Amino acid sequence: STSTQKAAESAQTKPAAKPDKVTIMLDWTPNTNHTGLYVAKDKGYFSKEGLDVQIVPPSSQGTVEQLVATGKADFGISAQEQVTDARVQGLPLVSIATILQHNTSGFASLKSKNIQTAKDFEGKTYGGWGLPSETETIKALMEKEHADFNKVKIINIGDADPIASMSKGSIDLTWIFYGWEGIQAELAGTPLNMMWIKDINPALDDYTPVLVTSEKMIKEKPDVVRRFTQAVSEGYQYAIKNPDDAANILIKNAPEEDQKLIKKSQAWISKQYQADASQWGVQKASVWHNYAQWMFEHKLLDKMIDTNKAFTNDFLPKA
Amino acid sequence: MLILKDVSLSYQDGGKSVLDVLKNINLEVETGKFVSLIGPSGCGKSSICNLIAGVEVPAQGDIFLEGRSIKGVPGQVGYMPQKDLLLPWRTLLDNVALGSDIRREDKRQSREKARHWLDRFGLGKFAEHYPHQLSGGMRQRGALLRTFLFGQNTLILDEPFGALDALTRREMQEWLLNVWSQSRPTVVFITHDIEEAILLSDEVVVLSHSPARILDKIHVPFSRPREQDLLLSGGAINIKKHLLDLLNGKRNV
Amino acid sequence: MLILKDVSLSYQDGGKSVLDVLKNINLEVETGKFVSLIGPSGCGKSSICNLIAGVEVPAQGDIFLEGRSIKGVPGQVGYMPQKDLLLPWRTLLDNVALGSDIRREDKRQSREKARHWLDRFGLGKFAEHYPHQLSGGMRQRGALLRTFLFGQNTLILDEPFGALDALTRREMQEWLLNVWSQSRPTVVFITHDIEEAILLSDEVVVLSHSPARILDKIHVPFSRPREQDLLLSGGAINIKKHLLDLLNGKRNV
Amino acid sequence: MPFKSGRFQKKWRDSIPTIVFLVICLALWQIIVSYFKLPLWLIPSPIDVLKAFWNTRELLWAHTLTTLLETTAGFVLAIALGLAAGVAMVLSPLIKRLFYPLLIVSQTVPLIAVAPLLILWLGYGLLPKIVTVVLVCFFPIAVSLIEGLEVSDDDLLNLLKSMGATRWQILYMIRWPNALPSFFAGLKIAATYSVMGAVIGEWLGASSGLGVYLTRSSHSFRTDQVFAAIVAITILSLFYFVLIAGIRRLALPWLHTKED
Amino acid sequence: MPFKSGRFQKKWRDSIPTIVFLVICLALWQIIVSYFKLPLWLIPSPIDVLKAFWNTRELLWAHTLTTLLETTAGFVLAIALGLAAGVAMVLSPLIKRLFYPLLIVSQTVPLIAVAPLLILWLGYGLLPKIVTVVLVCFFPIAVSLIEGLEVSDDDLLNLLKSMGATRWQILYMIRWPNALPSFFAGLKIAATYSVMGAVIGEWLGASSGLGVYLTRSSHSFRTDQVFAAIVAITILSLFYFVLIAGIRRLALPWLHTKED
Ligand SMILES: Nc1ncnc2c1ncn2[C@@H]1O[C@H](COP(=O)(O)OP(=O)(O)OP(=O)(O)O)[C@@H](O)[C@H]1O
Ligand SMILES: Nc1ncnc2c1ncn2[C@@H]1O[C@H](COP(=O)(O)OP(=O)(O)OP(=O)(O)O)[C@@H](O)[C@H]1O
Ligand SMILES: Cc1ncc(C[n+]2csc(CCO)c2C)c(N)n1
Ligand SMILES: [Mg+2]
Ligand SMILES: [Mg+2]
Repeated sequence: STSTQKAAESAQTKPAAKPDKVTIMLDWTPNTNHTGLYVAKDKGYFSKEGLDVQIVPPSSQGTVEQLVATGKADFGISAQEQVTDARVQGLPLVSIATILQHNTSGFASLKSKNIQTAKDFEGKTYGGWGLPSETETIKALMEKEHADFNKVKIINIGDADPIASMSKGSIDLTWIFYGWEGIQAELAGTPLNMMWIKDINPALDDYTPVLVTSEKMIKEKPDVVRRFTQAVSEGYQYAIKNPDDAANILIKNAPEEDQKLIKKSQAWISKQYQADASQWGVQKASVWHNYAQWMFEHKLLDKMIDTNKAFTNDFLPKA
Repeated sequence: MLILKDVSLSYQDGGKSVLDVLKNINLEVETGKFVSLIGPSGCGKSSICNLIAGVEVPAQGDIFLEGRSIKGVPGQVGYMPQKDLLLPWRTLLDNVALGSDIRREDKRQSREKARHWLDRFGLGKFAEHYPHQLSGGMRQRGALLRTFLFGQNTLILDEPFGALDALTRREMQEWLLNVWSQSRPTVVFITHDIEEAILLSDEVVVLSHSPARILDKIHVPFSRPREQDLLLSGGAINIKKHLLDLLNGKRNV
Repeated sequence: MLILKDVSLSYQDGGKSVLDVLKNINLEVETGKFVSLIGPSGCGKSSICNLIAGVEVPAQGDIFLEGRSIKGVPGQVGYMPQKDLLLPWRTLLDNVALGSDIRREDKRQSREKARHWLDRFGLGKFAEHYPHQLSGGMRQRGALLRTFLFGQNTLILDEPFGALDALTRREMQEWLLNVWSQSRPTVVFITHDIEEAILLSDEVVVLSHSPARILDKIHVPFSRPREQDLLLSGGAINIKKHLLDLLNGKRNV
Repeated sequence: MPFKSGRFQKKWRDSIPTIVFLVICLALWQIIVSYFKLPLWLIPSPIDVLKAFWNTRELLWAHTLTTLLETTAGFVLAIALGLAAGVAMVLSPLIKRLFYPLLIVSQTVPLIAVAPLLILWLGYGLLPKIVTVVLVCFFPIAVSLIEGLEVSDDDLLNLLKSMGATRWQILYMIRWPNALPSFFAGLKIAATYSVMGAVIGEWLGASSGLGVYLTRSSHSFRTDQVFAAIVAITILSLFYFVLIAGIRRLALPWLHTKED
Repeated sequence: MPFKSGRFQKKWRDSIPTIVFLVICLALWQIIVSYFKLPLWLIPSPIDVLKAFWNTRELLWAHTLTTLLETTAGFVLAIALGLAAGVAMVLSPLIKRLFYPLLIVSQTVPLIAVAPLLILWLGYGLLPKIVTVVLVCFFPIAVSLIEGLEVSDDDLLNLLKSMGATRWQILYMIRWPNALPSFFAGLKIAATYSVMGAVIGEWLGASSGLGVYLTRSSHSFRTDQVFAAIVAITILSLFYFVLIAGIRRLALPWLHTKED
């Protein structure tokens, strides 16, 4: 069982004199995007690496990027869009691993609305999260199909339940993570039309969410970053192999949440973590570059950034 | 006819014991008569006024006005409390016209009337002042005028002239006698000034120390209209002496 | 020696015109003397008290106590205002001991002293009552006791006996004469009762209608200790007549 | 006239220390930010904020108008409801017993918890924002009013009763003027919160308004714009606050003849 | 003793209509939800909420303890600060002129806007939650207190002045007791908001507390649990409210000898 396993593992490694305390701030409420982290904590992967990790959920989407940039949190979960935006504004953020190899998000709408292409967005109400990347993406998409962006009503829906908002008819479409909101819609028996981001344009198949830290961490405590990434990687690999068990660990750590949802979501998402990649977490320079380039071309970025500074694969375990 | 029948009143004394204030008070005031109440401080005079005004309810007994019980029924008599109680947010003029406002009478008319009377009371200049800008005697006159303009057939006046100097007091007494003789309301009048009681009343009721009982009721036989000189007459001096003795506890009844 | 020198006071009359209340008042009160002020209602007696007590500042002139200017300096004299002004959140006992609290004296001791005096004033039973549970006369006696226990060498008493019946009033007068003759404070005493003024004072100061001027200062020559009977003497009756005439405006000075 | 301008001058003179103090604070802030070269995204300097304010002035103005509309509507509604509730509860003890607990309970519900539900029920129009403003403002108004209406001088109440005044007359002749200071204290609290209420409402779901400007700026790491938004919100709130203070002066003349 | 139990019984009898009313409301809610078969995500029925409450009772209790701790610490701190600010401002007009405007301005800043800054400065321990509680509670307390301290009977103030009382003595002998009713009105408002403040603080970033329970439930679409959380928050707030009301009774004996 877990306890004997733990004992065995800690016997193997050197008795860490004093574990390094690190914190990681999530991007949202704990969900199956984060399973690996909880597995790593629960299974003792962190302590094996001599780390004492505190996982801090922000309860709502917020300000991870600033916190990581200032060093208030050592690590964080963010997304490529935000990291790109943040770096444009000068935040010294670096992505050290991608949790999902492909973008599992997309524009969702009720089947009954029959929204198939960006052209259909005209006259509709979009409920978003208040991110600049959303409006920009939608704008770019629609311009490509010669649709009039001004005919879309953009609304911030903040913390409201997007699926319920659509069922109620307050909004027509929204941007969801299929692994969470999409699965919920399945469970609720609400058939959705998904316009996957990655299908719209290969350049948009960006990494989301990603594991980030600050340039300062990398410079001053590369060892901690390495050990951390190591353990997280192990955690996600466990989750890939044992979706059911991993789901239970998440449930244990977020007992307030819907178990059925977590189970079903985990079963779906475990297959997506590594997907077609050689290794969990690796990021391709092209993905980073293409996305930024596309944004810049559509005048969504003020200036082009050196995307190679925005991410690194250096801390992933050597295969 | 105003009748207090076997009226008793007591207060919960800070939650501990019971404080008897009035015990079996029986009092009859004929309609149109002027009756003064005198008695030692704290004996329960103001309490009697509160009972008649209907803002307090006796523990026992009943109160009748013209045959109807007015126990606990406010609004039947004109009442001038011992504290002047002008409303701090109303000017003197508006305070004096309060009764008309309560009766929803025409504002302009009531203000005109109030202003007329304020002039007569020598307060015309102060009509637009708020109470905190007035002297003690001015406030008291304002309160009296308010009660008078409220215009009931029964008036309960609790020490209306306490804060007035001798001269103003005499003027006010004369004014009161004058308006009283014109419309003949029933008046229950509280005073500490025995001469005042004699000068104004048809009857003076003397109350004992707390719990108050009625020590004596003295008929004042002088004919009206009365002048201040009356107080120098032998009859008045006799009554005065009798009252003083009663208050001093020298005379038993 | 308490000296008011050329003191004037006026109020902004509701923002419109200026209301002159006092005009060039000159008054000297020798230390240890008992001086009464009388005058028509609203003439400015309370205003004079406020000035001496330091809670108001004269527009002109100055006020000296024992040679030092006390213009606008509160806390130099014991002051009993016309309204009783007991603190609603303090029991009678605590109200009476207010002065000791302000001077940060020992609580237990001051309460003992206050209780002793309340007993003497016939208020012992009401020590734990809040002001709204007391009669008008009781509150006034409480306020007087508070001023007295505050224990200053100069006392300003603004109508201290206005709400008392004849008997209690006489008792209080006797008490006042008694404590005064023991410690001989300087007293400025306001009253509407001319007899009271004659009985108690060394000097009676008569004020005119507003704006107040001093009409006359009358020396009261009777020896002390004085008894109530003194008022029946020819000298007293003369003084009384003189004062009445002054107030009635019949006599020019 | 000379009297009035005198008072005006006095007001000015009185506020000099405040202004000096504020200027010193701002200067200090500017110096610290410049000296330590703090990055813009962490904390902008006052000049950065001013620039952001100026650069986005048209946008900001458009958003401000939305918020102004929501706040005004909500505030007026909250006052009306607060008055109605206060008066009803003081006139009828039964109503008070039934609804006062509910009033309290309703306030303990955290806005951010019901906000998503509100949106779900009311949609994304103006309505939910006005409702949040009302929710935020109603309670301080109603509670202060009720407390004020209830603490009245017993003697005055008895006097009016003795004059046969109806409950309603006692209410508006005694309780109401007596409650005004407390009522205005409540209004001041409500005024300060009103704009915040609208911003929360917008943060829940909106397409325009200062809350939207705020979240968008925050999510694109434009801390200077975030501060500009905060400044705008503050100015707006102060506007309401000053308005209330002014009305208070007019509504309580008997206190002001004392204070002058 | 019989007197006390009599009052207790009276209290009970007085609250019967409230309880009946509440039960009717709940029943109506249940019936409407059942009758129209409203989906859980839109609005759960009271029974659903009760079930959610019961099923997660241990979890809820653990979270409640965290929130309780934060709220209590913050509330106590807010009272202390409110008192200090109120007293300082009444004693010194200069302090008032300098800080009162700032106090107002500080309140107009929407919490959700500064929240990120708060964490940035204070980390995500207990501290930022306590600070949000203080921010939410301090203002109503301070404003009510200041308003209460300032509106005092001029005659009483003059009396104490004439007795040579120091400013400080005038403060605690006259202004303070006179301000108590208003102060308690402020405390009541603060008490109702206190738990909400903690929940907002938790929403910024926390691993335990009712706010965490709330968002997790909301983000995993458990509307029944959202309502259970709201109920828990409400109960907690009412606890504070009742506490304050009780203390008020003890602190204002001169009003209660009147009311009884
Ligand atoms: N705050 C104020 N504002 C304006 N006028 C005032 C103010 N206080 C007093 N007055 C005016 O000053 C005059 C004198 O008042 P004061 O109280 O001194 O009279 P008084 O002699 O004590 O009268 P009384 O015997 O009736 O008590 C009055 O005309 C009064 O209206
Ligand atoms: N609310 C109350 N609670 C308790 N006791 C009270 C209350 N009101 C009055 N009393 C008591 O009732 C008694 C009578 O008071 P009342 O005011 O009737 O006296 P009074 O005859 O008018 O005296 P005065 O001449 O001094 O005005 C007093 O002993 C007083 O303490
Ligand atoms: C499970 C999960 N659900 C919703 C969000 C909120 N969110 C923030 S940005 C964005 C759009 C895609 O970038 C969405 C859906 C999240 N972070 N994780
Ligand atoms: Mg009386
Ligand atoms: Mg006077």
